[in-house]
Amino acid sequence: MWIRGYKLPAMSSLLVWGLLWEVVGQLGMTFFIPPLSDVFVTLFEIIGTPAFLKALSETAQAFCAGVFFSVAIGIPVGILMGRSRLLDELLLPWVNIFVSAPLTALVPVLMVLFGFGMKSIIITTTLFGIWIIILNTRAGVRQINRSLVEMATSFGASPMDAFLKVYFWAALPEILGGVRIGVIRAVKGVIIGQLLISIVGFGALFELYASNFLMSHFWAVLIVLFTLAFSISEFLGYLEKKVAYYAASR
Amino acid sequence: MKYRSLYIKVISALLVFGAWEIAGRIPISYAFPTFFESMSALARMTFDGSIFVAYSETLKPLVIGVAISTVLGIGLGLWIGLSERFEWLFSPIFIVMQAAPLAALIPLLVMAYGIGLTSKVFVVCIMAMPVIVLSTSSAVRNTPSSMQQMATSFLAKDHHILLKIIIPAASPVIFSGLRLGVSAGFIGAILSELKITPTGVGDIISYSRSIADYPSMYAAIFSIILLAVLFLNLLEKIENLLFKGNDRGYVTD
Amino acid sequence: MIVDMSQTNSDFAGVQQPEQDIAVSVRGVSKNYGAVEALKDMSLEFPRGQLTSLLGPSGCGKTTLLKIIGGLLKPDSGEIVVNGKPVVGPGPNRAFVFQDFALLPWANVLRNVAFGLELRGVAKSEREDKAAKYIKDVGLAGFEQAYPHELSGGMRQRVGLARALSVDSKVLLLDEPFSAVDEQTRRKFQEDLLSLVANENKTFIFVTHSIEEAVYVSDQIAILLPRPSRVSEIIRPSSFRLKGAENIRRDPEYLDIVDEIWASLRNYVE
Amino acid sequence: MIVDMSQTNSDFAGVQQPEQDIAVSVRGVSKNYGAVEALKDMSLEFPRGQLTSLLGPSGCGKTTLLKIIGGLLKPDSGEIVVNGKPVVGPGPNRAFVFQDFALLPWANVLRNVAFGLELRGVAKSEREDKAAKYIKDVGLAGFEQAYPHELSGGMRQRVGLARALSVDSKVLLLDEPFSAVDEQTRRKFQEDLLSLVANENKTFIFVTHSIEEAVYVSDQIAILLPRPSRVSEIIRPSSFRLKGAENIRRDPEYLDIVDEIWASLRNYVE
Amino acid sequence: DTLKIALAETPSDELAAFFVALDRAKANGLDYEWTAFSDEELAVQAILSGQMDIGFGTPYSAMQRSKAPIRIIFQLSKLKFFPVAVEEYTDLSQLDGQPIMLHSRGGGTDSIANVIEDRMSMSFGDRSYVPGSSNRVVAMLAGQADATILDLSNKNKIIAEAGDRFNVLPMFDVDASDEALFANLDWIKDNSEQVDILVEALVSVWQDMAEDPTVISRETNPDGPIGQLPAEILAELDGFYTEAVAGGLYDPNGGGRIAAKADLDWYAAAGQLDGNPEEMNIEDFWYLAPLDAAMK
Ligand SMILES: Nc1ncnc2c1ncn2[C@@H]1O[C@H](COP(=O)(O)OP(=O)(O)OP(=O)(O)O)[C@@H](O)[C@H]1O
Ligand SMILES: Nc1ncnc2c1ncn2[C@@H]1O[C@H](COP(=O)(O)OP(=O)(O)OP(=O)(O)O)[C@@H](O)[C@H]1O
Ligand SMILES: [Mg+2]
Ligand SMILES: [Mg+2]
Repeated sequence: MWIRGYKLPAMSSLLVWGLLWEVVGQLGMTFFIPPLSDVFVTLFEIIGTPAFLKALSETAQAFCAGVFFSVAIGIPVGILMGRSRLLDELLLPWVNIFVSAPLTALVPVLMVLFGFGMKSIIITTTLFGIWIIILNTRAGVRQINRSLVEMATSFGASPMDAFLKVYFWAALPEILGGVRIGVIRAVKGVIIGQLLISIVGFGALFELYASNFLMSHFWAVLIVLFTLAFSISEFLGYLEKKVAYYAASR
Repeated sequence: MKYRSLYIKVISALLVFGAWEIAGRIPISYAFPTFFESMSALARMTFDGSIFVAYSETLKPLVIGVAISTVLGIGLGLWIGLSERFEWLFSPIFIVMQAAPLAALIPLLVMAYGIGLTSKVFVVCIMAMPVIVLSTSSAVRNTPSSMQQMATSFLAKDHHILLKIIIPAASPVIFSGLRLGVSAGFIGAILSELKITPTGVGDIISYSRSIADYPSMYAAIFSIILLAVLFLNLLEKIENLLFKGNDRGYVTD
Repeated sequence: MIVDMSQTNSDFAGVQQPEQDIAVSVRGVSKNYGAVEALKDMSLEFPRGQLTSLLGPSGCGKTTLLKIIGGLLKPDSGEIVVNGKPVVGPGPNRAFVFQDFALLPWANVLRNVAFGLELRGVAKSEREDKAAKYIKDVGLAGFEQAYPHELSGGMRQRVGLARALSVDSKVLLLDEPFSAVDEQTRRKFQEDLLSLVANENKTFIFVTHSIEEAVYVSDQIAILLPRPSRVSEIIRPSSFRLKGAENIRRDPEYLDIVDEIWASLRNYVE
Repeated sequence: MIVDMSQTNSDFAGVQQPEQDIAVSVRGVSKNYGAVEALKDMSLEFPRGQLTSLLGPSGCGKTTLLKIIGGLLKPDSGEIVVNGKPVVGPGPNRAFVFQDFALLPWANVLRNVAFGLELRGVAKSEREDKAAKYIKDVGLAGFEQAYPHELSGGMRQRVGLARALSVDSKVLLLDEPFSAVDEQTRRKFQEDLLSLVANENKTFIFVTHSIEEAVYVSDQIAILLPRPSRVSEIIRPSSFRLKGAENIRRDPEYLDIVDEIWASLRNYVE
Repeated sequence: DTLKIALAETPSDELAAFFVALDRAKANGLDYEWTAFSDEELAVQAILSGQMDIGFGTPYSAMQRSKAPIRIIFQLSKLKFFPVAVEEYTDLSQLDGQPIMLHSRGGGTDSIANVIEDRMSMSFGDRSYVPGSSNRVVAMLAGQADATILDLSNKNKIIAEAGDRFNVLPMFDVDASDEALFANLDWIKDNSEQVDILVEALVSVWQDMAEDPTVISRETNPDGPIGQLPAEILAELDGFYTEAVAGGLYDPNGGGRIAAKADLDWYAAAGQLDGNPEEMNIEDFWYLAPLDAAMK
């Protein structure tokens, strides 16, 4: 967005929304929405407390691991599915099943299999992030210009080379789009995992604050989460812009 | 090999269901019924009709919500993808919606929209729409420029470029977002039945869970997944029908 | 045979015949891509109902010029006048054949060919009839339902050609339209172009790398200098058509003029 | 000048000289795409250290044949033998120039040209030196850092050419490699090819639509029938090179052979 | 071995007494860790699958239906629920035929509603289900419903938030359990030492609390999960426990046979147990040895 020749940073529109929030809060329409300024005051109060720091580290750990697995598994699987009919036929039904399975219902099974610790939470986070990465990567790979693949093969590309040097790059705009959405979903996933499996981390804080009607505490934690989601999304958006130069000329 | 893909599906289904049956028999947990127990519970619910009654309840918010999310989501996604100004203003909303832990926000929804259909439709929309919007907008930006140029030279109006170039070119990614959106909508419908008011299939799940009737609980979950998978296959058929030439097959063929 | 030669671009304004009806005129157009100067103060006129070829080294800016005339690119300076009106964008009076074909991968041949008509709001049955006719004309009958990725290079090129012909514009901008088709088909297309020029008073702006082709089909040939491109010469080899395609290959006049162009083109290369 | 003509494909086996060293031989190859029969029982031999052109109507299956020789497509029946070994896939002994260029849009010219070497595991500095040399050879010096979408059609084609030359394979498969470059550049490239044939004993399989080009550069020309493709004639116009590119245009022998090919090509078209 | 405890909710004021007991048990050599689950069913499943040792809740239907030998060992709190309605209703009988909002079908509030209907010979109108007490509070505050049944702390919240708009309706006493500690019988027998220490600590705290409710806030470990709660919540601990003890929420004797009998009656009436409560054997649901030992 440009105003009089100045480029406004992407997140600056948040100021507009924040202002709207403040107004709604000040009007006192509902106790559920305290003024944004109160929320920030609370945020600064709780941000240094051991409970908050512990929740932050638990959440960040699970989130990072979950995102790592969704990306590290999702992209190769998506590429393989877009490339090979056999694998696609084998995996797509299961992808569809996992995509559509209500995770809340899957959680008991997960817990049975993996216990209640970090492992199950990480898996839940991964389950939230991975599908859009797989699906988008698959869609990207299926659109690849066939000549590029033939070219690489004709110059003796090994499967690994083809993977790293052609498929990945040719589908990169779609992959990044998928990773961006996947990572944002993983933010939600980690919280839901924490709420459903064992109540730890930010999930525990949400539960506690919501059930005790500590609304400005509640929103303060939510703001921390949104900030997390935003910065990651903006970073990936920046990467997406970096590949835009060829995305439209493939 | 006309039936190859069918064989593959059947075989992989057999494998997984077999594993389920075995896991249920060990048992890995008292709360984990076997495949046959679950299927007989499903059969029972089918024959006494209770599953149909439940679905008639569940499908209402689902269908309405998914329809709204699809239309509105693709529309907004296109707009965000095309207009930098609009993106600046509105993409944060969808990022927030996508990242917000819905379960924590349900009280807010109950507050605003009550415990009836509206809230549930809302939950479905919140779950389904952001993926659709974000996928659509990122796909739109990658439309091949040479085709846009071609259309311009043949006097395409803006809406032509949108309908005849951008949407078909973006359709594979839009559809993958749509799939995820629709399945998120399914999850949303169930979640709203678990968290707002238990009706329909969500009620079967939470009730059988509270009376420890795990086979019925798994049967209900199984039926949702089945329905969602059927629906996703339908969606894929629609995609192939609408944009046939986009399917260039697999590289390995 | 008339051969006009205007040695430089600045002389050029002087030699134009005012009584001639000019369909398209390019006036002092410049275009830079970042640091790359593609066109520099180029001026050129395209008489109505004639076929003008652009001959020039690869990368000299022919496609750029065509796109500017087509209204797809904005020049950095200068203007394009078509039928007396300055160009501000694409218009129904110009149709384009793209060097890279620009086919819709998701549409079959029939829909691709009919696409120009579709955008003009022609009814489905009418445009498909018309498209089917042009598909037959370019020799693709039987491939109506095929998708671009199932066609050979030359067949794709012909789809792009059929699409441009089907919209029936008065000015056609053809960017190396025959580069991927065989000689026999190319010869047929050349005859088709010439009959469109003769019978329907269409104006063609034609990019080619084949000197022989340019000499055979053109009313005038503009020879372009390498980047930054200006017009170096205008040649008017107007009488070969009458001799028939069969005979000119051994015609000394024809060979002379090919040599002449060849000599003037090679001048600056290296 | 020697002109061998074997009227049919079945005769063909008889005319091959057994003492000749065959680099690539195509034996009874057929290929269908669904209902489209592209190649039907095609047999053809490519002598080592010679340049063989494939001439045939657009869509007859030339690209398909090249891809089968390159190991990129599997024939439905028949086999390809390169240096005595049957082909099962791509190999370092063959390099390909693609009709649609097949450049990596995310890589600049330097990386695109060096890509073949990169895949063969050549160290970065070495392959970039080599690539830079070939970029200069094809006249793209100064565009090393440009991306494909910033190049003109002909420049892209030259990138693809440089990439294939840089890997230094013994057999080169060139699919209409000069279709988008100007005559002057094309002439230079033809000379380069000929010197590679003469000095480095490379084998070229060359698809072109220009009869003149085929006659000028080829040791043998295979004329293909339209779909389903078979070899209709083999012509060996071997002595024009000696006369020099400048003079042959008016050479009656040259003109005769062009006419002859022309006549036999047009026979079956329509 | 570390004792693994499955809580059915995140630590809050209601669990303060339990954590005080845990601290006392720890002083006696009990090694424990806890995990909070979002609801009772998950905690039950965790015990059923053997991943947790001791759970929170009243898993009567799971005990009856599943093949696992699950037994209750201690009653933590009684079913103390409060019918709350908009101010125009002052008595339960006025709710005859009126819609009511409950937690879930077959859940605790649902059974309370059943029993109310029974004893008052009335019947509620439409039952709508909104899981989560706090969600029901929100729905009441937003005017989405006229009547509901809440637990003590949420009843306090709604009255604090809008006492002028709502009434707490008087209701009869119930001895049945709301929260109890349960475990797999095999596990209990294998780990009787740990179980004894825990039950003993619970009994001592429950008895001390009956005498002086402020013992909870005094003994709360400031670095423990309760001590880390926001000051707003800690400030209300004394008030909460004083009212709870006065209201008979906690049985200083840990429930035992009386509670077990009451539970069977109650949950059979509420539809969670099949069959006639008179014919049921307490030993199939409770394991009383540790409590008996602690009460000596
Ligand atoms: N989008 C672009 N960005 C940067 N440079 C460009 C772009 N398009 C073209 N150019 C440069 O402009 C010059 C002219 O390009 P143009 O495509 O007009 O050449 P041309 O005459 O059509 O060549 P050819 O015969 O090879 O098709 C080239 O040097 C090219 O590198
Ligand atoms: N992937 C494909 N799917 C279906 N049909 C195909 C495919 N590729 C090629 N064909 C068909 O095979 C025939 C031969 O194609 P090929 O590309 O080999 O022709 P070509 O001789 O190279 O033509 P050109 O000179 O136009 O490049 C054509 O009729 C084409 O329609
Ligand atoms: Mg060009
Ligand atoms: Mg070809």
